[in-house]
Amino acid sequence: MTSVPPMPPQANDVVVEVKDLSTWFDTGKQVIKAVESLNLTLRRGRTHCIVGESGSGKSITARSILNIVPKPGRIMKGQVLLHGAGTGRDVIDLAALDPKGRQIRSVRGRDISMIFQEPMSSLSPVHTIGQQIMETIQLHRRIGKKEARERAIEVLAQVKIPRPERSIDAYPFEFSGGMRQRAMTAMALICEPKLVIADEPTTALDVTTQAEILDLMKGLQQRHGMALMFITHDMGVVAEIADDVTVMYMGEVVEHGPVNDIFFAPKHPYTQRLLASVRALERRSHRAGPAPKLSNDDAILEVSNVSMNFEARRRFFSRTPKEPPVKALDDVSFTLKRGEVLGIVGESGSGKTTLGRCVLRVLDPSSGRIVFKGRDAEPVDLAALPKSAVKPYWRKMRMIFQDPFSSLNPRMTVFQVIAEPLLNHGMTDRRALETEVAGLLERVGLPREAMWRYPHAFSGGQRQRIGIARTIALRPELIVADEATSALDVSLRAHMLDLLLGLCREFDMSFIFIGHDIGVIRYMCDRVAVMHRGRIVEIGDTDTVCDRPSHAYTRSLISAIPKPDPRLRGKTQRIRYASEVEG
Amino acid sequence: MTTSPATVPEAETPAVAAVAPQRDSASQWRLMWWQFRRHRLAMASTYVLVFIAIVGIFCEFLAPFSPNAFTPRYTYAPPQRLHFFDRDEAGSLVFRPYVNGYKVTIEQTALRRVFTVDETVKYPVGLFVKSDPYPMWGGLFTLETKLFGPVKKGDPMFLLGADRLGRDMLSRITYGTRISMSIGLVGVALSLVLGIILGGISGYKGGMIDNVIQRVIEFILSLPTTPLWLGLAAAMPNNWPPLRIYFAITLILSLIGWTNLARVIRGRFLSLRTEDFVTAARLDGASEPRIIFRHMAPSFVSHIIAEVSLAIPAMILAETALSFLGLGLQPPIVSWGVLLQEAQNIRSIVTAPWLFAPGVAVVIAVLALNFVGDGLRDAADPYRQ
Amino acid sequence: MLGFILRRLLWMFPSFFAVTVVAFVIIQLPPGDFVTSYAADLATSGSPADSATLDALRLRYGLDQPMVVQYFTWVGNALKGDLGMSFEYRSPVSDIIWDRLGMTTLVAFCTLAFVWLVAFPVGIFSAVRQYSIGDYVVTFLSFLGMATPSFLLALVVMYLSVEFLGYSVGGLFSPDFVNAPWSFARVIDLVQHLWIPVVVLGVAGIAALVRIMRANLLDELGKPYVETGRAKGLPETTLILRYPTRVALNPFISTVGWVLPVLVSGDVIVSSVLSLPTSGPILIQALKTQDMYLGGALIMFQCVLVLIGTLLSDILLAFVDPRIRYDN
Amino acid sequence: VEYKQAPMLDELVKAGTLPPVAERLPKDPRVVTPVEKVGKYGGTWRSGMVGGSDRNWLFRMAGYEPLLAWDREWSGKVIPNLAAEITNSADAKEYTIRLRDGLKWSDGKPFTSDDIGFFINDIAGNKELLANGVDWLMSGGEAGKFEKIDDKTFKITFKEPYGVFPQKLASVYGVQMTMMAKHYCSQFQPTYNKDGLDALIKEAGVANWTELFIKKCAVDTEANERWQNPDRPTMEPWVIKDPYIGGATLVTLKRNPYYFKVDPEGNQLPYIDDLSVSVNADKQTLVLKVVNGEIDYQDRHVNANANRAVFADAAEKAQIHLSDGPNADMNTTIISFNLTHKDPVKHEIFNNKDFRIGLSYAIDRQAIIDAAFVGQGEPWQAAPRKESPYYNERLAKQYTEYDVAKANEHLDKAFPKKDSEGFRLGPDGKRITFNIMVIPALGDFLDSTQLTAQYWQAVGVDAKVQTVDRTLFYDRKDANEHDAAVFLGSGGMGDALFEPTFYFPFWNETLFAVPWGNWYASGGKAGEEPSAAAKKQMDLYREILRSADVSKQNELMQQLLNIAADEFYAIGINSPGPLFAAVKNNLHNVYPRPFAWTYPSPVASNTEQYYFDPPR
Ligand SMILES: Nc1ncnc2c1ncn2[C@@H]1O[C@H](COP(=O)(O)OP(=O)(O)OP(=O)(O)O)[C@@H](O)[C@H]1O
Ligand SMILES: Nc1ncnc2c1ncn2[C@@H]1O[C@H](COP(=O)(O)OP(=O)(O)OP(=O)(O)O)[C@@H](O)[C@H]1O
Ligand SMILES: [Mg+2]
Ligand SMILES: [Mg+2]
Repeated sequence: MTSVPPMPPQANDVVVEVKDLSTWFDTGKQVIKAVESLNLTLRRGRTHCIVGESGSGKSITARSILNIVPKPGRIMKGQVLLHGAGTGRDVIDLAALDPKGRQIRSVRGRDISMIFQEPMSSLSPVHTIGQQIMETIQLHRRIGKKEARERAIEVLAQVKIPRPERSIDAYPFEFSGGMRQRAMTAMALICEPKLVIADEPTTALDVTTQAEILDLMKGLQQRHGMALMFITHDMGVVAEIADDVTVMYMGEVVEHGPVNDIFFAPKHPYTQRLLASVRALERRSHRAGPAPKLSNDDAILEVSNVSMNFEARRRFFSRTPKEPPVKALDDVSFTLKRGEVLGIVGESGSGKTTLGRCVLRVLDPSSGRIVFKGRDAEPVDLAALPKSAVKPYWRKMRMIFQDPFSSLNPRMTVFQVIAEPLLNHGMTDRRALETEVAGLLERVGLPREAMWRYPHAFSGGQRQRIGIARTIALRPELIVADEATSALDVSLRAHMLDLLLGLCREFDMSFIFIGHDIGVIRYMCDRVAVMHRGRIVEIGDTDTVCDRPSHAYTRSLISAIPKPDPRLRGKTQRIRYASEVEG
Repeated sequence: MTTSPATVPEAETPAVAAVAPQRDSASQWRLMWWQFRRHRLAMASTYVLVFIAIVGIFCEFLAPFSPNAFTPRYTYAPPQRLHFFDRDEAGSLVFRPYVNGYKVTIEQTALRRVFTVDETVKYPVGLFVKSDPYPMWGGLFTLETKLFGPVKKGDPMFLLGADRLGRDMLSRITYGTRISMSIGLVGVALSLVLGIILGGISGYKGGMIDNVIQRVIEFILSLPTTPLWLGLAAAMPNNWPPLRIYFAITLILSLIGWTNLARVIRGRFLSLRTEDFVTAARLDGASEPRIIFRHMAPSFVSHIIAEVSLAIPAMILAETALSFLGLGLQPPIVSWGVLLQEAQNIRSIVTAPWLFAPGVAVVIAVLALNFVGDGLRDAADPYRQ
Repeated sequence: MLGFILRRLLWMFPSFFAVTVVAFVIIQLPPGDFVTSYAADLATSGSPADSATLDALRLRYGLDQPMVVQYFTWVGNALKGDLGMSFEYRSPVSDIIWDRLGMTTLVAFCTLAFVWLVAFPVGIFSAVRQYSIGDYVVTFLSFLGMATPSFLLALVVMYLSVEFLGYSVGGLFSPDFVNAPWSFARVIDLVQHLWIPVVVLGVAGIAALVRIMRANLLDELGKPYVETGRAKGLPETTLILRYPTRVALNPFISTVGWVLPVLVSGDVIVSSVLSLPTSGPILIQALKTQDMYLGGALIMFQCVLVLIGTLLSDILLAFVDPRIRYDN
Repeated sequence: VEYKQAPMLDELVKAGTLPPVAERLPKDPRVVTPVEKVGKYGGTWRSGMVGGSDRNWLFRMAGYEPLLAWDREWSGKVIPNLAAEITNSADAKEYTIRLRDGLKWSDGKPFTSDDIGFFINDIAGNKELLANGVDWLMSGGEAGKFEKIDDKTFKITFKEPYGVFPQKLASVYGVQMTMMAKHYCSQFQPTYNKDGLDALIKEAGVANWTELFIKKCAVDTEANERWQNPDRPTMEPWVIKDPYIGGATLVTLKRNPYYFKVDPEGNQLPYIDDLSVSVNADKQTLVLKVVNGEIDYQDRHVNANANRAVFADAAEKAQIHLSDGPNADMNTTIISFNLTHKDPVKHEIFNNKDFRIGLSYAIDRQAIIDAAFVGQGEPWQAAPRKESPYYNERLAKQYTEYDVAKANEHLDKAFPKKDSEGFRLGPDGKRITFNIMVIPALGDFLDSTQLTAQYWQAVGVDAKVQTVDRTLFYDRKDANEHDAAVFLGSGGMGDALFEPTFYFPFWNETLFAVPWGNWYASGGKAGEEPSAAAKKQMDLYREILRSADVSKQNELMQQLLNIAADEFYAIGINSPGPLFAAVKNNLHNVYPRPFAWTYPSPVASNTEQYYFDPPR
């Protein structure tokens, strides 16, 4: 682990300068000022972190820099100056260029590249990962196909995709959320651009992988003097890597400065609140209180010896022998008691989502038992039920999806999305539905009016909250929350967690809480299970697992957690888990 | 930090509200309507469609003559110009619509009537003119007034020309509207419903059901249409009245028509059913039809709309093709297809192009349907809201 | 995948059987039989035949036998490669159809190529430039093309080519080359004549394809992955061709298999009007005169084309859309 | 006389592959007087067919070489053709025929009495090949007996008198007798070729010898096979080169070097070298071909009145003119009520003569003529034309004026009661309603029928037009299931004698009483017994066929037609106007022939003397 001394700012170091940028969405009935009079300077070899509440315009800022604002958005005024572009080291104003013109195209991907926030939808579903990565480099470098492929495999390895030679020919839908995100990262880094804009690039990653990715970026920064604009909600990450920090709120910059100033002398109330939440998340939630006495016989869910394989996709007419199936789950067993919050952490691609989906029988496990005992009901083995018989249980068990965007029907308004489960379970009166939906939206911190908009018109965090609202609408007995708060800024995250916990206690709900943010797990969970390569390697009380981990993998995981304190940067010792790199 | 789980930090609410300002809680339909109204061509087309519908519904009243009334003197008469203003006795212009008469001579070797406009003869044209009594809506009641026509019963008026028997094209097209539009709409609606249901089930369920439905589709598709039409139409009981034959033909057309759609929809369903939002809908407890229709189908409405706006002319034309084969609709029933079929000979192409006016009607109807389709599509498209 | 193809191939047998039954039934559907139509033909040309002669004809053609017997004789012989005799032409069906089927395939392929070459670019243009003047023009023209019955168009095009180009009318060859052996000059002559049927047959197809392409593409254009491509710095054209177009093509691919048979059957009426030496005109003729072995063979051939076409498109679909799996 | 030949043959003669022209021609060739003048050799006659069984156009171009032929004017006289002379016994039972001397088939082999004998004995008399024999060769139910006198003379003897036999020989049917070259066709008959036949059957891929025979030699004059075998020797001016088989799109014929006719200057006919006939799938294509100047002579398929305007406009560019000839048809539209209807009520209604008369008066024929026939023709019932020797004014003109008052008077006499909508009620108290069955694909009579139905509606008779495919039409009328049916009236000139379809129940084409027609045709074995009046007519007709005396034939025919006038079987609309042919301006010697089938036009007006000047 190397610690990088921040480069001192120099005048000629400026890569991109954003001046007085305003991006508005004119929907015909109203004007949404997503970004307003924003100023930003990104320098060579420095990392600029952008934090801010969900929906404050971070992603739109990022897009504005590349001049790819989605319709009906428009850059209303301001400049995005790229320094040292081309041979003449000229300054060009990207905002003034024709968004489809040649000039800006040569900048995109080569000088400035971007990692999008939602990795699933940002990859073409019908092209292999390899094709999409290779394209970028072939586009900007004179390079042969074979060489490009080698390069792509190399980058995939760098972003810690296991077996890159094989994964390069996989399709996005065969990747786990974290793997997709890393593929996006690979795509952005392959050309070694001057500036990388990373929009929450580690939300779907476990801390160890996240650490690797951050290391990778730092390495590149050192070698090529790459500038990094890093949008994140994770103050730990900020503390870990940021040189400068900008805090956004409601489309405007409310505060910016070197990282230490922001952490230790926050001026704006939002920043102060943010840091307070970070500190709150260091501890166990006050609302969790002493864990209620849970007796073993009141288990709501008993999972025993569940395995799940994905058949390897066979190539067309390929003569190579059939590849072994991917063992996504390997003999997993655990018990969830009523009212308990079980955290599941683990490496990206270790089978967490798969486990969650198997529990709900969205996926069919290959073997094992999943016994669910509803309130006032006989226990049933979900794994043995025919597919059609599972449906009634979905009222009691619900799921928050990992990728909020793809789980929201793009053609339904938020109202329709949230009302859907209510409607299907007997609530038909429109007025009542409206009140109910409005109530739910308020609980997750969205205005009542949001219900008339379509999902695509929200920011990533807003969408995630819509997903949460839908899930809690029915007051289920069990919720599988798959990275439920990863896209939320810390202050909001704390609230969301409190909301979930409150519900947990109020209605005696149980949670399976999938995450990789140990802080969140610690805050939220009664017990934690650690997954690695489809197995549960360790399970126990949160405190025990976090403070005295027994399995080597768990230890490496805990050690990789970034501390939200810039002073500690580089001081903690990361432990590497040996089998992790075997690839 | 607040303690209630149901509330959110104070600062939060205004923030979001500011980014997403007030929007009145109009229903989604209203929103779509607003959106739709912005699409000017779609709005114009809606009026055109409404007009066509009115023509179809009130064709007896709107057509100046009976579609089968013939005037030997005016075979292949070209369209007359409608003059709105006339000079009265004092020589000043007054609003008094009229058409000029024709001088008719017969050309010997060519055996045709040659029409020259006779400026001196004026046949006044008026609104709500008297006519021979005619049955309205299949004899529900009898009327003796036409919306417009020559003021004096029996005067010639061929605004769109006359056909080979001296029948008024305008009246024939007007009557044809009813049959053609209904055959198109009914047929398309039928095949659409079949296509979505069966294609949806096939793609959504997969497995055995899919296999069976696919084989059935394959089978129906492999029946060559022309021979099948010939066979079925010829096998229709011979004593059926034309109207019953017409319904049977609609049915036949749509029973064949659904398969294409079903195949395409199945393809979309196959790729859609793994999407998270479909899984989410299932977890929400939505019933299968609801998932198919409410959640998945809208994702390819544009495809469906495109298909439908293509299917309607196809239906109208299929009926024409039937007429070409000597099957289809029979006189005295008049449809656009029948009219076009009658016009499809060299004689009409060379000497009587106005006989293709029904084709213009088809194009207008189809264009209007399409633009309305576009408008609907856009209105339903969340990315444009 | 091979297993899937094998399974699909097996499925084709029952389908084929059903198809032969239907082909047979279709020909039998209209009242009367070949002899009736022959009698009608004689009568209308002025020399009616008496009923004894007609009965003798029925006997000769085996039309007096029960339907089922006729069917099995037919299928049995067909499997042996004997497609039977054409009553009308009084010669073996196989002598009549092969040449024609060859020409049919040629015309169909050229039409297909033409349709795709025109429709895809135009469709893409129309989607990318949605609501531009160009889009409206394309839309209008497509619908004009679609709303014109193809046989009418055939007539008009033929008339215009006569009137303004002085072409010889109908067919695929000028009279000098019709019965000539193949030579370079004959190929040139063929090409000169081929464009009329190709254009006429293609117009409606193009129109439809343009509309569908436009609609499908519009759905894809807003997707985030398009933006990713843009962020990579892909030129707009490459971007659109490589990504959304690729996805928008899926529905086509799922139907590509039957474009051919549809063209073949669509050509029936047009080729009659244009007097092409394809299978269309003789199929109509055979159906009208109830020349059942000839008609049956043609229908059967067409059905088989569809069966093969569907198989092809299923395989293609699995090939181009990785999300569709056939293994489970 | 010194005979001359086409230049294209000179070389062959020089090379020795062809004997000199004098040896190829008979000693007494038939001398054909040209219509205009002696022509020039060369050129290709281009025309067109529609569909795969349009063989009768080939017949009409080049397929008429009977023993005796009609004269060009179709005055009813027959003139020697292949035969040089015919004599008959007084009782018209025995005919002696002498052939021209030295006739040769197109392959150079002689044409003799044996060929005629072969046809009469081995083909017409072969029950395996023709179970019912050949109708026109029979009298008194038995075929005539053939007796060879020498190579060029033979005798045919009938059981009963057969006065119209020479006319039959000259009609299209007579061609059958001169189609069979014994030296060629006998190899396909078991009688002559027992051993080699199986091999031939196998080679041809047919099932048995009859099929083989038909395939090779085409027993029927109207069979496709006649134009499918280039090897078959013929006596016709052109012989088939590219045959008219299934896939063909162009049929060609080339000159027959042994053709037996010359012009007055001794030039061997035909003048024109080749025929080139395209096979089209649609009539309109052919129309366009004419417009495009790709057709030298064509009447069939293109001579609808509607096309006149098109051709008139294209005349200059295409270098064509229209040549009008009288139409032998007597009516465009004959509506026959089924007088033998199975339903007793309809039977009663249709048999009510007042009903039929009333309906006839109700039609404004002139208006229909103006609208549907561009003013061509004259109001006419089902009756022979004015030009016909059998013209009968009463039958032709009765009840043809448009008089609604008279119509109602007659209808009131028949069925006075009406319902609330003004429609007349039948004897059962129900509205009189019936379908008029019509084949839309044929002729112009769909329009005229439709207009007629409109007039009938106007006098309170609920008539509906029902268009049906022609097979269905035949199916139904053969099953006697129609109410009323429409057809055109052929046989309006001299041929009225052979085709009295609408004058009395002659056969199953007599749409007003199919079962009666069957009764007559089968000699009382099938069908239904007709009315007394019809029986009387049948007797008269039998009498006509026996008589060899033309004036007697005429007189008997008048009696028959008078009965038809009394009975008023069917309602006609109008006699058709002239028909035209589109003719290239450089094609000469075209005679404005009558259009008929019995007199196959234009070939019966000697197409072999058509010539091009200047040649194309
Ligand atoms: N297409 C659109 N139409 C209308 N409003 C939009 C659209 N896209 C984004 N917005 C609005 O713009 C604002 C800024 O969105 P942005 O995506 O930049 O937020 P963000 O800061 O990235 O939030 P998060 O951290 O949740 O991702 C949000 O309020 C969102 O509702
Ligand atoms: N549809 C699929 N086909 C094939 N393999 C799959 C499929 N879905 C998931 N996998 C594989 O299964 C393994 C587990 O995936 P899963 O989505 O459960 O991971 P995860 O623990 O949720 O990871 P992350 O934290 O990155 O979301 C991964 O290796 C992935 O590649
Ligand atoms: Mg964002
Ligand atoms: Mg996951």
